[in-house]
Amino acid sequence: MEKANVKLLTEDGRRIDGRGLNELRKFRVEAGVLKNADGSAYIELGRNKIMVAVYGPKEVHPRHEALPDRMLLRCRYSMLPFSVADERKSPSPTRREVEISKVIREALEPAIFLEEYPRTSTDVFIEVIEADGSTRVASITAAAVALADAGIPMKDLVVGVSIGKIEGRLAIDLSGIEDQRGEGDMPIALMPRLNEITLLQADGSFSRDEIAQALQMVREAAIKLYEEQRRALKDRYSKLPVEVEIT
Amino acid sequence: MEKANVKLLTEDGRRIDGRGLNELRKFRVEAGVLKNADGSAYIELGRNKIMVAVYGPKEVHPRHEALPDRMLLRCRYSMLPFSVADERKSPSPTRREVEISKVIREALEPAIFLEEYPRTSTDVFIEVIEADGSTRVASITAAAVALADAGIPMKDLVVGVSIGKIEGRLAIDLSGIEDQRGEGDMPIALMPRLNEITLLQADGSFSRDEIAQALQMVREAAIKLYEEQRRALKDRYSKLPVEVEIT
Amino acid sequence: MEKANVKLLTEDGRRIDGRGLNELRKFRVEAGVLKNADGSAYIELGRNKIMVAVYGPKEVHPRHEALPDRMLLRCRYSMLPFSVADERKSPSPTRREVEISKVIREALEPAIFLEEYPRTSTDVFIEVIEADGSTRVASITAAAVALADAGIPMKDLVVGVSIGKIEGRLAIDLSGIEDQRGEGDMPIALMPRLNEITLLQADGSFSRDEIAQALQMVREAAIKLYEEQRRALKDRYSKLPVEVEIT
Amino acid sequence: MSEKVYTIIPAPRRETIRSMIKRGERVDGRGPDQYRELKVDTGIAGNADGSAKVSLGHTKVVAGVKVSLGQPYPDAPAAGVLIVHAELIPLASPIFEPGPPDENDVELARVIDRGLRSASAIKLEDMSVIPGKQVWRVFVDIYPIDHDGNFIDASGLAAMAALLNTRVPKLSVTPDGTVTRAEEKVPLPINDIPVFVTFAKIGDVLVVDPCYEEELVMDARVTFAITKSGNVCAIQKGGRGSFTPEEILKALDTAQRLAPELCAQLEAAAHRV
Amino acid sequence: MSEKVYTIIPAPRRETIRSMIKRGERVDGRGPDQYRELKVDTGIAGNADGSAKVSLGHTKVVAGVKVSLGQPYPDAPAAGVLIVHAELIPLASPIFEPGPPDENDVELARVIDRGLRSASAIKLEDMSVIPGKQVWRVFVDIYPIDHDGNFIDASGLAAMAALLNTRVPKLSVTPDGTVTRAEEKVPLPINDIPVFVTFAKIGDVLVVDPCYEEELVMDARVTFAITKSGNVCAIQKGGRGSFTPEEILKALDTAQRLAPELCAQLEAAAHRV
Amino acid sequence: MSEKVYTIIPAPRRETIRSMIKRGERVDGRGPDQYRELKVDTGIAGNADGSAKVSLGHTKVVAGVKVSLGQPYPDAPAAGVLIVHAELIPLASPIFEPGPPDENDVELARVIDRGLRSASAIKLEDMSVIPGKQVWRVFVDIYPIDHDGNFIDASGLAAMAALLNTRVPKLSVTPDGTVTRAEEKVPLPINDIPVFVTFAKIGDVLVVDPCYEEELVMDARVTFAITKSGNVCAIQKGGRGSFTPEEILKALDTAQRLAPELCAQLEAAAHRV
Repeated sequence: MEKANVKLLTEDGRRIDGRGLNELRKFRVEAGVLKNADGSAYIELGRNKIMVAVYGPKEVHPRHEALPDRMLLRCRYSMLPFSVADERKSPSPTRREVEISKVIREALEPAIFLEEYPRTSTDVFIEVIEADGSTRVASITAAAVALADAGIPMKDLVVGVSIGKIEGRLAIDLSGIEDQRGEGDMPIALMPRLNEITLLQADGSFSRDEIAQALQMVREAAIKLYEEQRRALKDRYSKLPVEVEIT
Repeated sequence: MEKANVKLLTEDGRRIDGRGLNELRKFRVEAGVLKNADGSAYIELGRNKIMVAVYGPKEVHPRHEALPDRMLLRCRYSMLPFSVADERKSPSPTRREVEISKVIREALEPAIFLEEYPRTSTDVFIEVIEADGSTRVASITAAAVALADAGIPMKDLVVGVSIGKIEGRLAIDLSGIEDQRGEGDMPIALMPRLNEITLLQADGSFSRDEIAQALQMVREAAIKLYEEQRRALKDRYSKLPVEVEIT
Repeated sequence: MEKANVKLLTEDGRRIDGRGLNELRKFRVEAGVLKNADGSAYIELGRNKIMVAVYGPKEVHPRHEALPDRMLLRCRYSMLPFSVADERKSPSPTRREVEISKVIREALEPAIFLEEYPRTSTDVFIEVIEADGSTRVASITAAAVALADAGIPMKDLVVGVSIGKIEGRLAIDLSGIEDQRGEGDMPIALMPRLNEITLLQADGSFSRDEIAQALQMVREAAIKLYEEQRRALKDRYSKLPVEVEIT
Repeated sequence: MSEKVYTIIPAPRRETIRSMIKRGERVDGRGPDQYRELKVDTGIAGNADGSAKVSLGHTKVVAGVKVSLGQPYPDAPAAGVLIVHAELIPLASPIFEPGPPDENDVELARVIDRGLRSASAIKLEDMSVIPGKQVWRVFVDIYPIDHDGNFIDASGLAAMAALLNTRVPKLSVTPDGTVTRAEEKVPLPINDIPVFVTFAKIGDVLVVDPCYEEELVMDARVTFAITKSGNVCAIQKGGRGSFTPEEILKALDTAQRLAPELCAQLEAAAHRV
Repeated sequence: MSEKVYTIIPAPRRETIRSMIKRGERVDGRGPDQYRELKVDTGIAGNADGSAKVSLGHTKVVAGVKVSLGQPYPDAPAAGVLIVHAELIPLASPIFEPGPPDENDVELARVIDRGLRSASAIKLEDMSVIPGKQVWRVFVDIYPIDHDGNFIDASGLAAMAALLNTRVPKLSVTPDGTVTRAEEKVPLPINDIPVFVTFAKIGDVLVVDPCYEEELVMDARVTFAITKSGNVCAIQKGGRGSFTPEEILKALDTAQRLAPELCAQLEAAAHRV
Repeated sequence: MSEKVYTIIPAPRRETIRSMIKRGERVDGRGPDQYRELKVDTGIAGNADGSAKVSLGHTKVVAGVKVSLGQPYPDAPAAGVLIVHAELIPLASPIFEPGPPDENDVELARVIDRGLRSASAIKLEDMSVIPGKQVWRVFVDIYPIDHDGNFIDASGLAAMAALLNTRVPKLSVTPDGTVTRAEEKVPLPINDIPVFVTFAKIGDVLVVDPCYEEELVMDARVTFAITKSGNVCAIQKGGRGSFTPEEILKALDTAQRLAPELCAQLEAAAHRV
């Protein structure tokens, strides 16, 4: 992936795919798309396609992992071998997937009333079918819907949005190529009604002011995704079941 | 292993090792050949040499695997690293060995009164010392004897026989070279008295009529192996213990 | 590591580092150097630097490993990836480390009143920070101190000393280069007051007389290390806690 | 080495299903020889070189193909390489557990692999670039996303649909061995379109394309892979029960009768692209 | 995939600590924005090419660097390779279990790796020997030896100190590609010295550099890696709680204020060699 | 890292055996210094390049050798490679569990390896084909099939018997480095025939070649590998007990007395081929 002479931003502030700096890619969320799972959701964000299933709350297995005072949340983020742009990804979990599974779990936990179901567990399984940047935040957006679909009691939904730096400017919702060739990536998740940040990571180089600005920009984008989450959940209860088209 | 110009069948219907199409290789089965195992058997079929040990019925370990209504049968088929013709085989289980362990187990289960020993397990360990084609079916023939030797209650013995297609003709009991260079392989196991098929696999290309014919040919060969199984078990109880010579 | 023309012994019986055949390298032992561990010790022997932590006696986890009549001792010897002279060592346990963990455990067990704490376990963790030959015996010397520091009841301390053969002569406490290029290595551990051998390994070539002589030479060296062990334990109780300098 | 202990079905429900089957009825109203509706979507994963999603009733499987240049196997230096991988991920069912592939994953992948290979579904001998050095390596990855029985057939159909959907760059090789990829993409050299047809034996009755509840109560199963010509290119018996020779042959007759329609649907889906 | 269930702290002790924090007090007497004493020893492991031991109060971490010649990554053929590995070994704490790296080990290593990489702490592009063929590969291994909280900062500081302490043989390459190692050793091409500053959120209070007991009762944590210029080169939030945007920015202000002193101590330790 | 918890022997049986031993009696009627009957069959595995089955009473071990051409170790570019692998498979005893090699497997293989290597049983320096590029790699695989104690000796004897039984193709190398295999096969360059002699310490008594019940009640064990010249080429102490120096030397005397006969039997078996 040589950092070739691709300009990520035109002179009038348009990105490679024509978006403005503050603009999300096209997105779509569906809830209740799987029959077996207790809750499920599917998200498309640009070319990203991600499926999430939630099983729980249920008895913890193995039993000694049960927590006396709250639900045990487990999360597995994984990319299908053919979901990536380059060579086939090995099916065994990479270190990247292990870390992302952890931070997604910790991005979802603040929104769940974990103490309402002590000694139970809930599993969140995330499979990326097609990846084009910002998969972890898109996964969080879908996972929150799947949790709600499973009837897990929640304080708020969680919305994930990435923000990055391309050609020195902050830009919302990095695509794959922007992530690779840009100067920084900051995935953020927040509870939109409470305005609390539940995931925050960064690499690259950001000044204090850029971070302050990023937190603001992300909030605006999150509201749009939040509305789509709510629409998906509402539709879920009006027309059962949802047959998702992976298009 | 290039598919070189080796003729697997002479014009008068003789195979590379001189056998007719309907002819088994030389075989020998011995029961009760190991001291520690609850039941054991050794088989030679042509150059194949296979040792089987049975431990059980016994308490299930780990306990949560126990089944409330029947015995848990476990089976491990494995080839010693020096048992194969080419390069040393790695000692860790290959995908082939994992699958064969499963189909052997499922070939033995129909013959066992599993429900007579609920909450117990029986382990079948199969080690191939020398391999020359048709090891999975030879393993089944020996494993059935080892189970009987262990006193596991059985409806019938199980006999395994392979049938294949060489130069367009069906042939019983494929050798290693016939398996590699032939046009198809169909390992079959059956309960000889009940005439019920407990293992059936195939690759290659077979017409409906060939399959019908194969099922018939296999039955005849199975009877011969069945007689050897019974002889081995009878001898086992007349002269204790059997010291097996691996020749 | 070609066995080049390095003379390991000068004509007047001096070794590469100037020592005599019967001479230990400089050594230092400290007890109680870690805050979290129930007992701990640090040893420097020549360039070797080794840290040992002991946790126990405590409940066995997983519980089914508990022994009804005695304490379960567990031991893990491991070399940090940068502790070795050549290429970085992979962090996963090598077969060498697995074996050494076992023989160290069996070198310590004879000195412990295991039966005084049935159904408990004690863990000994050994990390080699810098290695220069004879790490397993130096580990034992430190581990015995760490066990005593943890208050585990012991019949005697255990002292480890290696002896080897360089240029046909027996030499105490092999350094890395002497181990690699010498003609034999014999790691020994003993309980110095009881004069009982608790670890004995060898490779190379030794006559009966050489072994008899080695057992004698080792005992003399062990007494010196034993005095250092006792000093370390005594200091431990006079000035708490010890801040170890890894120099 | 031990069987996966599947969810136990309550005894009364078990008996209900078994007596329905005995009367020739099935839980979802089908006849014994009736296959569920097959739905095939192709090109569903844009980073794959070929992909498909197959639905058999509620059973849903995605398969993706990645091709890359690499070394041939030493025993077939002038042939492409086909590698089939399947993983029964816990997203698809509460009975699947996370972790490395177990015997069920391995069996599934190997059965599909044998069916594709025996039928020469892809002409691997046409996928060598520089014999002994560089060949196309074709990875087929199969993942269920919702499990309502008969994963073998759904997986086999999804794998074949993804292969039919696959496009690879056209290559040119100069005499000195330099390989150039053209912009133009071409399909894989498809030789046959095997389809998989599975039967569950429940009591004395064989039913085709079992749903999940039928699998929970079945005694045994048998799968046939059938080529376009109607020949059998793979068989796999599974389960703790047995079959009479007559049952095998009867099931095979049904499989041969159903196969052409399944194959036609795969071809139709491929042409919809 | 599930969190490691850490030692449970007794409820009364938990409440004590949380109410102390609420009052602006800490278990070890520090103020909320007060970092523990940092102690850096370098060159502690003679077989390593660089090494350091860092103490933050009772927390102790050793890090070692090994460099070797090897192949570059295909996507960066003219750059050295940096590999960071960390392992929370059971020697350091009863809460660490033996076994292959779990999510905590992986997260720790990856956060340190991101901080070093984003800051270009080492100019990897200056560590290519024969582009596409041979480059320096730099392995940083991080091992705690005593755990009293805030492993991320201690690990990051130890890693950076070990890198500053590292010396590699000077190389010369002849036109035909023969590589010769000189006796002379030179430091790594250090470009920046990022330091890590972590905060625990306990109730509504943020405290810097949490000790172990504070970690047991904290709701969430956030780490900033800060370059010499004061920019942020990595952030990592952890834990089951959340932060308001204001909390994040307030913590960042503190981190930026503390960073220069930590960086200066690393540089001082490097010069003591 | 923890010992394998072997089958517990009932306390009364334990006491019986220990008091018998005290009186100089053994469960199978042998004297303390009496080795069980050794039986060696060679060439038992036709696909191996060398193989043997060894019986020591009811203890039975098979060993097989595979040789192949491959790369030397970097630190010994002009020497063949010897790799010893042993696996205590559950077929041989209810106390062995399936799974990856544990500490007992590893110790067994490494002790045999050290004995063979220290004695230069094979002249590895004569097994280089093209120095630095191609050497013979010799894999010795050891598998018990019935366990009645003293696996170390049986395994060592089986390994050595299999090596003595091994034949490799004669090679010729042209000046340009082409390697040709002749039809003719030749033995390995055998230099010495080390044998292994193990003692169990039970109370204050040492018994040679312990059977399984003796191993269950023993305090410690010690193994000597003895070369043809009577020198010791490997020692391994095991178990939770200790030895006095006098006990070690006394055992060694016995080992040296027994070794020539064991060695002679290996040679006789080799010549029977």
